[in-house]
Amino acid sequence: MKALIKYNPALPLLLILLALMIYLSPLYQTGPGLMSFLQRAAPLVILTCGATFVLISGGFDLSSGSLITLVVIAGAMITRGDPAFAGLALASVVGIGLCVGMINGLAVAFLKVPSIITTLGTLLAVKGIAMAWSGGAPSSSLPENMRSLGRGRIDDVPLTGSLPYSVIALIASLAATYWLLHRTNFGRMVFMLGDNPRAAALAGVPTQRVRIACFAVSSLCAVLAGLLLGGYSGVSVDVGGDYALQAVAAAVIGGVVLLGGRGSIAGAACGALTLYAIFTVLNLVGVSQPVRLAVQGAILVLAAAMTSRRE
Amino acid sequence: QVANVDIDKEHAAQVALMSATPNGPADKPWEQWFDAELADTSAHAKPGPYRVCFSNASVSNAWRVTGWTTMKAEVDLHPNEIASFDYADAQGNDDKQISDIRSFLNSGSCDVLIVSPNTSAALTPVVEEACKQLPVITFDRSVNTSCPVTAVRSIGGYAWGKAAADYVVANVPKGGNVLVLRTAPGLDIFETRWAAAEKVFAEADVKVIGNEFVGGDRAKAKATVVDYLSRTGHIDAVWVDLGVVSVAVAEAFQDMGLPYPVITGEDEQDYLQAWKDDGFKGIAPTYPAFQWRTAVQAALKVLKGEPVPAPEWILPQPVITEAERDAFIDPQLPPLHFATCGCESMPGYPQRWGAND
Amino acid sequence: MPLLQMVGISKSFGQVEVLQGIDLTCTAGTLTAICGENGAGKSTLMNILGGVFAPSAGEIYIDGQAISFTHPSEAKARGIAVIHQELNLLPHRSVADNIFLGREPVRFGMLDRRRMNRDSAAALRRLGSDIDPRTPCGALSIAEQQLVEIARALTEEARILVFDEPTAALDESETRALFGLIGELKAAGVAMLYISHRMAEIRELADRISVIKDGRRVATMAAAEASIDNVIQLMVGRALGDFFPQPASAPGGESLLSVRGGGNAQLRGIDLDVRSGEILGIAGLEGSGKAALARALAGVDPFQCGEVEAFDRLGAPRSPRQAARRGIAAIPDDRKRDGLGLSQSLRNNVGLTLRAVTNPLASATSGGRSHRRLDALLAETEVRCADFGMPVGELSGGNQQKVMFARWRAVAPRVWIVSEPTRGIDVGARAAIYRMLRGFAEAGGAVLVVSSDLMELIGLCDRIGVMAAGQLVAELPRGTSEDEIIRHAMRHDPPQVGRSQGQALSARDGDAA
Amino acid sequence: MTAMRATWHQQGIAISLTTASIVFYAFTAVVTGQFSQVSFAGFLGLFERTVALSLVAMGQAVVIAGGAIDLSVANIVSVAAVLAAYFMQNDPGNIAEATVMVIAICGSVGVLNGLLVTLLRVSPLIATLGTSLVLQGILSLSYGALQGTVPKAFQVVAYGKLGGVPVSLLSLLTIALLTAFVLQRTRTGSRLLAVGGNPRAARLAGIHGSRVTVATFAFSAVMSALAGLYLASRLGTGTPWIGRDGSYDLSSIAAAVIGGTLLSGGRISIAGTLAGVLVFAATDAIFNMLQIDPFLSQVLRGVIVIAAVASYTYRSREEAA
Ligand SMILES: Nc1ncnc2c1ncn2[C@@H]1O[C@H](COP(=O)(O)OP(=O)(O)OP(=O)(O)O)[C@@H](O)[C@H]1O
Ligand SMILES: Nc1ncnc2c1ncn2[C@@H]1O[C@H](COP(=O)(O)OP(=O)(O)OP(=O)(O)O)[C@@H](O)[C@H]1O
Ligand SMILES: O[C@@H]1[C@H](O)[C@H](O)CO[C@H]1O
Ligand SMILES: [Mg+2]
Ligand SMILES: [Mg+2]
Repeated sequence: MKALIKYNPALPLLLILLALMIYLSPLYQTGPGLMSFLQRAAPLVILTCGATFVLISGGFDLSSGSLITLVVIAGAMITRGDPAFAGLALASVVGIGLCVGMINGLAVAFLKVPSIITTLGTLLAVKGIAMAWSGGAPSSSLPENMRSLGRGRIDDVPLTGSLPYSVIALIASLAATYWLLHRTNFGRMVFMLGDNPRAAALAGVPTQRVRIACFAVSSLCAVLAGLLLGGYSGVSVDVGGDYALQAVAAAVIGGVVLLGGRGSIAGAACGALTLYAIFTVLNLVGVSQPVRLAVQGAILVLAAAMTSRRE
Repeated sequence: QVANVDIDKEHAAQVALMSATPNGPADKPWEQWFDAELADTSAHAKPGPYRVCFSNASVSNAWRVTGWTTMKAEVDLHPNEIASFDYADAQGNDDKQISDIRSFLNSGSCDVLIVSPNTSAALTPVVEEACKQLPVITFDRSVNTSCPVTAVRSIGGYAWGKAAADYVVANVPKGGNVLVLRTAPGLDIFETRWAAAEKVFAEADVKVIGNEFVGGDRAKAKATVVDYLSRTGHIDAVWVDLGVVSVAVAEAFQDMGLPYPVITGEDEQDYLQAWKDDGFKGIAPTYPAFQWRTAVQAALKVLKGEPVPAPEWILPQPVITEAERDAFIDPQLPPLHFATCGCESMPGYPQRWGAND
Repeated sequence: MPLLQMVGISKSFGQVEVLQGIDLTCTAGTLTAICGENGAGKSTLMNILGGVFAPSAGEIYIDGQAISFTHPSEAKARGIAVIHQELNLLPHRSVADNIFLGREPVRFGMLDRRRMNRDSAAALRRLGSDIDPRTPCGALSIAEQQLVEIARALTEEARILVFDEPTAALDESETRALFGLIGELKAAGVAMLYISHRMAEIRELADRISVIKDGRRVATMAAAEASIDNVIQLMVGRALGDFFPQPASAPGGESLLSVRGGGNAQLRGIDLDVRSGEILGIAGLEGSGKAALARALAGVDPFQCGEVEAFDRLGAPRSPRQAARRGIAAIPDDRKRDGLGLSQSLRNNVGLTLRAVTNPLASATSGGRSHRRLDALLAETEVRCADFGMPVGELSGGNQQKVMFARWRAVAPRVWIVSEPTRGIDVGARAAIYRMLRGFAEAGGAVLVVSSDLMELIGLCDRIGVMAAGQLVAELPRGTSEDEIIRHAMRHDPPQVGRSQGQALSARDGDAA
Repeated sequence: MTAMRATWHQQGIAISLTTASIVFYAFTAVVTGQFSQVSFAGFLGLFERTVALSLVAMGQAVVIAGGAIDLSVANIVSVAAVLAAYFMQNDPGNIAEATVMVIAICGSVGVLNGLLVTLLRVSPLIATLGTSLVLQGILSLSYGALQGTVPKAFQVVAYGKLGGVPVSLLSLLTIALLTAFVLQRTRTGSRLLAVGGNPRAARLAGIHGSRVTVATFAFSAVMSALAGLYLASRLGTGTPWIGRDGSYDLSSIAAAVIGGTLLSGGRISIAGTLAGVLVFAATDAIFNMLQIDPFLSQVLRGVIVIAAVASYTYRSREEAA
């Protein structure tokens, strides 16, 4: 148990919550039920994995929630509901995500604006662009083919019964971010950058490029999260909201250290699943909204305290 | 403000109005009103053209977008009467709206002030201040003072909530499970809707299995429905206080391969369309966006010294049932367009409201 | 009765026992030197005395009275002042603010700034320094910051004063001023504890010497009876052979790095060749520009004018990254601040430069091969530790420095720019580092060593360049005496104009940060 | 001359931000022909836009200078406003007691924040996010449970004038001067900056860092409480979302940092913080005058936040993260 906590502080908590979910609801005793849990948690988990790059490099990305909103709106505005334009829309939102990530990264790396401030600025700007583009309410919906990523699934899968596309996207992005952070030279540079940027620069690390890349990864994950969320529930201007802070909280629960240098994708993913499981269990138990918020706050603080105790 | 009025009396009054016949032209519901005094406004009369100022709470949801577009179109209908139309958007912030209004007052460039208050109580002091300088019209939400020349609104939240709740009660089996999805606590417009529905549900033999705030977020709404399905296994009806989330509710059932329950909504195109296509049982009480037109018309009447219904200009509030539904559907219009905009005959319709050409 | 007695002090961090039953006494008016290898536990012991850590076991007595501290403020209240090994200053606050931090004089509830400035200036003058007490500390050089730390301890008027490697960053004249002061304090009856890796200092200052090895006290003796060789033997556990390696057999070969008329904001007219097979030393007083020269060659603050040629390729490296790609290694003088990611593993630190110059998307592990290669490098560089996966911050200073060398060895550089290679490093590790530097040269590399430690330059280098006022003012052959070097270094007046400009610049940097 | 340079060195950011805001504001008013906006009353209106955020931002600046960050300020503002109205219940006799209660309750929330950070060693961002969620829970109860209005007499705080100048502005200035004085001229101030600038150095200098940290959170909470009281007075009541809708959390951080307070701690400028808030108020007013689409104005505001900070960070040699 101790070793487990050391390896991943969120894991025990997650297991307890999953057990509670399974105990409380007949749905989660089935394969498809659990798959639907993963489907709904996927956007937060993916976003958290992306945010982890920025967090480990020592920064914050508060703009990802707004970017989710912009992605959903852009998807609707570009396609105007026509499936034929889905490819164009997909390419565009990836482009938009890269742009936002680059702007965040450039402002932090070259203008030396602290990332909290930079991404607060882009949070406002990106949300503003989404709203201005749609005029406050998007004039069309997302075409079915774009929605299928967040909504569709493969049926008759052995073991789990069904396999939502979201879950496939989740696994793919976990694998990709894990590889990038823990298996490549780039990943090692990210850790060093968060630990001691000066030392990294003097050792030949292209710190500015690495930093920009971290923001780009975070933004691309936000784009994917946006596609999944938009696909799951359709276009709306309220989607996205407080996702950025939730991702930070999830990462911290998963043992990522704010201000950089330490953390892991496995931890971040567990942290995000834990956070989402907390939401789900509180729903299942049926506590009222005020109590639920309070419990969320308390668990967040306790989980973070547990993590810091570890050191 | 729900707490400051006699709820039962207000409730009864609204219910009575729903079956009453309004005054004014039946084909222009935005010009109609229910039995109120027509107030003399000659004291405010002055020669045109007029400088109209509008302090808006926000354009934070689709209903307000439809309304705001309609309002601008209405302004364009009066090129000779309106010299200028100054606009300030408080972005949902009471404190900013107070500053915005004071800045209008200070500018001296307004002949009349239209206010769509963000929070009733909070805007009361500054509206009182404004009333001392110029005629004020409020619409949508109101303020807790009678100083504005008139407060434009439709019949009200109680009637809205009751209409949908009555339909739910009539269409679910005895002891059926009802899930309630709400937007946010503390906004009178939503609180009244729920207050009425709560009463209806309490008196009928249905079980409210949950009462959740989803903040107008479809993803949250959909996930909440799935959570409730997994908890209770069966839902007979979902009552919402805001129509934007209704389609997400329907999708939740669709995705889980379950039969649709009764799903209430509003007069948004996508809800009406889904209701038609998916064939669930539904109802769309409306909170007509055409009141944004009425506010401008009221302002002009006041400045011209023409009588207006006062202290409240109560507009009709149709409830769309399955029988009337298809007449409100126009696939050209954007999914989040509100059908009761009263804008069909305005110039630029439907492109100006975002229709695909 | 001794003023201070520490009895049976033990301390462990988690599982690691750092101190085991240490006894130490100190009498008023005497100086006790504490010797030991890097990581022996010297600073930990002093931190316990200063109230920074609570001991796991043991007692402290002052005037025979048992005391225990839970916070440094309590130690201060008992008249204990510690000059810590690491600088602990607030970069944005003035020298005076730093000196009086936590015990500011007040008048009518307001800070008495005038008195703070006056007293700070006075304390600094006693150390032979004329730093303006209103300067923000971030604008000072490391040596000046060290003087501020010492001045702070002095103004505390403590009865027990601890010096933890106070001279590591100081130059000759500053060190002399400090030693003069220590004499005065002795006369005034202050009890002092003094930690240094410089044996000459110990011999000069100490009344008694305590040697700590692996967290245990192995000996305490009167300084008069101790021989340095004996102390070293006790510290290291074996006799050291020749401290400095043999010089180059043949004088330098082809020039691997050559500068003609190099200059920038801090340097003027630098003409320099670093040749294959030789170790070139650079000496100079504080502010002479010797560190600036190292930064320029390493591409950190590159030359703005002049011609630089490295490996027959024209042009100076414009950034550390370019330098790294061109085979120029740079070991910074402050390894904690500029060199290491302290919470990263040894392997991560060692692999850093190699990774930085190869494809970022390439595998960092290549199926374990990369690990084996890094481990081999660490072993070759004689890094001693429990596990190459542990955080580098848990290593002793000497081992951390070896990690820096291992990092650069991974990219097989031809030119080494090494700043203060043995600052704060014990005698054993020091000898190993000297051997390593000589080894680089013998393998055909060109090594440039910038150091404030003249003995080190004289013992190690084949040639010594002397900097003053941003210029290279002399080039002296092997065998030059200390006096000769100092004579050249002092020949030019300190660069007053350049200095104040430099300060203004860095003050602005500090602001913007 | 040197005095001028020293002032510029210390307050350069504050001076340039204030000048820029006022010049742009006046320029826009004149160009758009809205001359009344550059009258005495017009400027007072502009400055009144800053009161609530200035209070919160000063508290935030102190927390930031102390090396932490406070995300709970917005909900504390709401709690204060709601409680003020609830305790006063439209009775002038309750004003004093209610004010004290509100400040005490919010102050204890601040102390709680501080204890979570120091005792449980939770990162400030997470700790205050946590308390913020708890407060939000309480606030969503408050709509039904904690209703009330403030008496007319209390509205003097927001609407009263003294010699033609709003009482609120005078109080704000007094509080700002006091805060700046304490920060610059007392031991308290120097301890705060020490803990924020280098906690280890502060501890070694004998300073009890935890006490300082707890105090900064308490101060920030009290400033948010004052903002809540002011808003209750201005709105005549307390609404549960007034703090969140005003986005006081992120705005206060932005204002403090724009004004030259160091995000990593150790340096603060109260004048700069007020100037940072003025930038926001002026942009609001300017966008209104120019009738810029509110969504577009949000985009511009985002750009201004980044540009304002970049205008002095871009020369820095230190890496930002
Ligand atoms: N806070 C800490 N946590 C864990 N280990 C520590 C801590 N501080 C010191 N150590 C370990 O304790 C041992 C003794 O360290 P200390 O700093 O006392 O050595 P030292 O004798 O002063 O060495 P040096 O000559 O390099 O200054 C080292 O192995 C060090 O890694
Ligand atoms: N980043 C900088 N920007 C501007 N001027 C600087 C900077 N760093 C140092 N200086 C100034 O340049 C001159 C040379 O500084 P440098 O650090 O090279 O001195 P040094 O004697 O070589 O140092 P050391 O004590 O490390 O041996 C000094 O006057 C110093 O104040
Ligand atoms: O006041 C309006 C209406 O109630 C609408 O139904 C939804 O949005 C609110 O802002
Ligand atoms: Mg030491
Ligand atoms: Mg130097």
